[in-house]
Amino acid sequence: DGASSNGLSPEMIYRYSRHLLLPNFGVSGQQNLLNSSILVVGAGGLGSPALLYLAACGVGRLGIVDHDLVELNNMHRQIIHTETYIGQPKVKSAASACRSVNSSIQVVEHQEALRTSNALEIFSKYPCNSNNNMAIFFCFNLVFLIFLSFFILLSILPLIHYDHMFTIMWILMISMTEHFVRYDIIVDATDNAPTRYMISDCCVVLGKPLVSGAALGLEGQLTVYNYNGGPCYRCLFPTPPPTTACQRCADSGVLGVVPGIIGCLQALEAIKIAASVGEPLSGRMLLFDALSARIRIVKIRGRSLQCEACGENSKFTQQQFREFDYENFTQTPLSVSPLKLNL
Amino acid sequence: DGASSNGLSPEMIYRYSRHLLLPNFGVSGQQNLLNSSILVVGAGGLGSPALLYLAACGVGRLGIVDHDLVELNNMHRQIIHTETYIGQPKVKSAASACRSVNSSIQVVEHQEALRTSNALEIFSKYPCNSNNNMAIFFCFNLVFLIFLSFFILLSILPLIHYDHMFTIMWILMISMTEHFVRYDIIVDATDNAPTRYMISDCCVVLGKPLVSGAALGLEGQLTVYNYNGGPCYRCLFPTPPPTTACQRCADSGVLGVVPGIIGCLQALEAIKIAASVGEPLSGRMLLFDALSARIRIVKIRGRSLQCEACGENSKFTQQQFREFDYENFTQTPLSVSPLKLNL
Amino acid sequence: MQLTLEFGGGLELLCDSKKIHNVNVEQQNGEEKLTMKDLLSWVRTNLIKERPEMFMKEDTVRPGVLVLVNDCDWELSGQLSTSLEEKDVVVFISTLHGG
Amino acid sequence: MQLTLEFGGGLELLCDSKKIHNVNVEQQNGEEKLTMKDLLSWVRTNLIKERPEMFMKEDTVRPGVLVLVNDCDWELSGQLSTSLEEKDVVVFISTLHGG
Ligand SMILES: [Zn+2]
Ligand SMILES: [Zn+2]
Repeated sequence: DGASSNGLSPEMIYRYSRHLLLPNFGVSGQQNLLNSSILVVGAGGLGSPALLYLAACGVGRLGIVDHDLVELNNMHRQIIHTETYIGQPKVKSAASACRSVNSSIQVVEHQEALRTSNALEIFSKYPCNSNNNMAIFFCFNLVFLIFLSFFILLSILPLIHYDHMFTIMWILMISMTEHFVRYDIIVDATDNAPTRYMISDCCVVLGKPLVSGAALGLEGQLTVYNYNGGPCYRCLFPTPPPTTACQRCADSGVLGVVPGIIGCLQALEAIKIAASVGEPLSGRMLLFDALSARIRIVKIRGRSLQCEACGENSKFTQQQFREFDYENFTQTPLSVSPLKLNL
Repeated sequence: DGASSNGLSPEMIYRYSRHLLLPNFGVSGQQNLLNSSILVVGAGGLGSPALLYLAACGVGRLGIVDHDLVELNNMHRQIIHTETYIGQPKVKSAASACRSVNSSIQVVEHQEALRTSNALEIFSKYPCNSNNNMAIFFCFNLVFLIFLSFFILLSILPLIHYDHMFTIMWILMISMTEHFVRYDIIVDATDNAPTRYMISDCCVVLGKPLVSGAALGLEGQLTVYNYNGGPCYRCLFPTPPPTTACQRCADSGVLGVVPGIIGCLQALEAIKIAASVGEPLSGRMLLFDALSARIRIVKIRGRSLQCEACGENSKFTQQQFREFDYENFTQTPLSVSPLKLNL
Repeated sequence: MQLTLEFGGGLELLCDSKKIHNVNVEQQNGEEKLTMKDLLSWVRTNLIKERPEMFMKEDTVRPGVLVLVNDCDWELSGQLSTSLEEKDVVVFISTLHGG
Repeated sequence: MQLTLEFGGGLELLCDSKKIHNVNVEQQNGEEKLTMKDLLSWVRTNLIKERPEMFMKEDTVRPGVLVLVNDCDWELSGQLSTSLEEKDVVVFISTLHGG
């Protein structure tokens, strides 16, 4: 299919030439990106730029989770959506934009609210019951692969030594598991406290790094959780804040470009982890103040031994995750309708 | 037309509600934005996010200057363009994206390379000889306005006192001049040294603030020039660097999301100036290192009395600007074709 | 003792919407060193103008507030027992959840 | 004297692609203070491995290089005559033109 020795097709070499030229990134960085899979939870203010840049840079598989519809009052900051998509699902609008920027990557739509009942499956497994065409196509692929594997195995059976049997079967199993293991990296681009706890816990349970961004008013925050022995969200915030301290953009407002900046920085951190370049923002937190144009990057605590999610004696299992009541824990609903604005 | 007492239509109130809710921005900030006009020079890596966020936030008139065509090797970072626009002018593609995000603002296309021969006109005056439909429409508008003004003036002539005549004529003249004065703020999103000197000088000659961003490899830089008595580009860099120090993204590569972050920050600075909120990044420079996730905001020199462009004894006039040879000054062409990549 | 105190993430609303406060905090009871515990009670008395429960809970900051002494999480320097020095910068920032 | 030197905007390529250098610079000729002029010649001798003309021109940095002493443009502290102190951070950064 015209792939050259470095595994990149001529079209890819042309498309990603500015990345390939980079001494600190190069062919290996791009190959890592193309082999990676990243899930962005939330296609709103943070998700818009994060998704566009992740699609453009060549992440192999890009997933989008959102249950909302595009509204006119999103348009001031959610630049991935166009006016023609008003009233339609954000996931559909965002996926279409990602594909129009880069048709060579796989974009997966998860048009549903993230809940404890589906988070583990969305983050880690291939949902064969998805109503997504691409998903069905991949399931077919998978069944085909299993059949092919057995056929090959049977045909070469007389030729191989008994000891090698297990190695071959193991390799086949791993290659098949690849189709099930869903996302390497999770990007939290959501807008409320219970979802943030839920995403972090799910990442801890599944051992996935989490790129977490937040923006409100004229400020933004960014860090990487659960990466390489670093802290998780609960290590920093073991007790949820009072509900009065959990303002949302819909209630308190946000300058559109502030989540834009944080979302771009989230894409950068996810790219660095996926491509294995540079030092991700783990154990550090970026604090952004738009009005005064001041940015602090501060050192934060490491993993807490007492953490209920990731601590030494923690037994936070998949089963416990499924049963945890995040709305009750934070005294905040996972999703609510915005307040009406009276001017 | 349904406008409420604050001058915002119900649709605007709904669209910009998250801005209106912001205590430090509010109705006055949004009105300032709606009345402002911003020109972005370059619809590439920096211009893509800058334009999308400026369009989305409600800048009244948004201009785009670029002479390039969309290429596949732009797509890894120039997220405003879609694959369907490959081979078409960047200005057309970018303008279409801006309009699809916000159809209620005026987007002006300048499909030409910025030169000393056209920069003053593009930055400051309305080009009635433009081949742009919107421009022709506005010229019609203008002629109509002038006729209307005279008609009104004549009809109310017997009713008014002679002393008020001048006041009324002055108001009419100001309102007509508004149609000629083009852009309040210039955003430099270009990619080479001679253009950067040219844009800065033009801003000095016309007294306009300049939001300047740059990105290369895994680094970015940002500052505001010629704002409120602050330095211009030549105050910082009176002598051009050797041509060997002027690498371009096409030659040295760039990680796509790095200009994304700088472009968003450029939009933010332009918005702050346009809306008259916060402290713009004048006299300070932001230095961004993507690999290590480090950001410095440093204090830079003020306006130089000896500056050849903005200094006390400088007589850099419009005429001199027109005749200045920027290519010779920097020993670099204003635009060149990129090197071919061999892997 | 000259200190720079910064409030962010909405906490500035509790002290006249002012983010940066250059303050002079005197050690009480003739004690030699000033700890974060002393500073917290000083802030509560002198800077917090409304809703103190949005800043403190019992004798420490409320859940969801990060405290940074010279750009470093106070968990790393001993939380309430962190002792402060001349010209230290202390940041109180509420975590954001929006997007 | 312990100093932190940082190179950016491509200047790091002149010194083994290493951006941050923690160095110990000794004052020469028994002089008491170290100036930026001394540091520049020290850097040129000890750190710059190739193309010194990309770093210096005559006795100062080449056009297009910003020099920052403790996050402050050296134009504000006296350029070559700026005197350095223990633990100062000096940044040399080449201006970028790309986009
Ligand atoms: Zn933890
Ligand atoms: Zn100047």
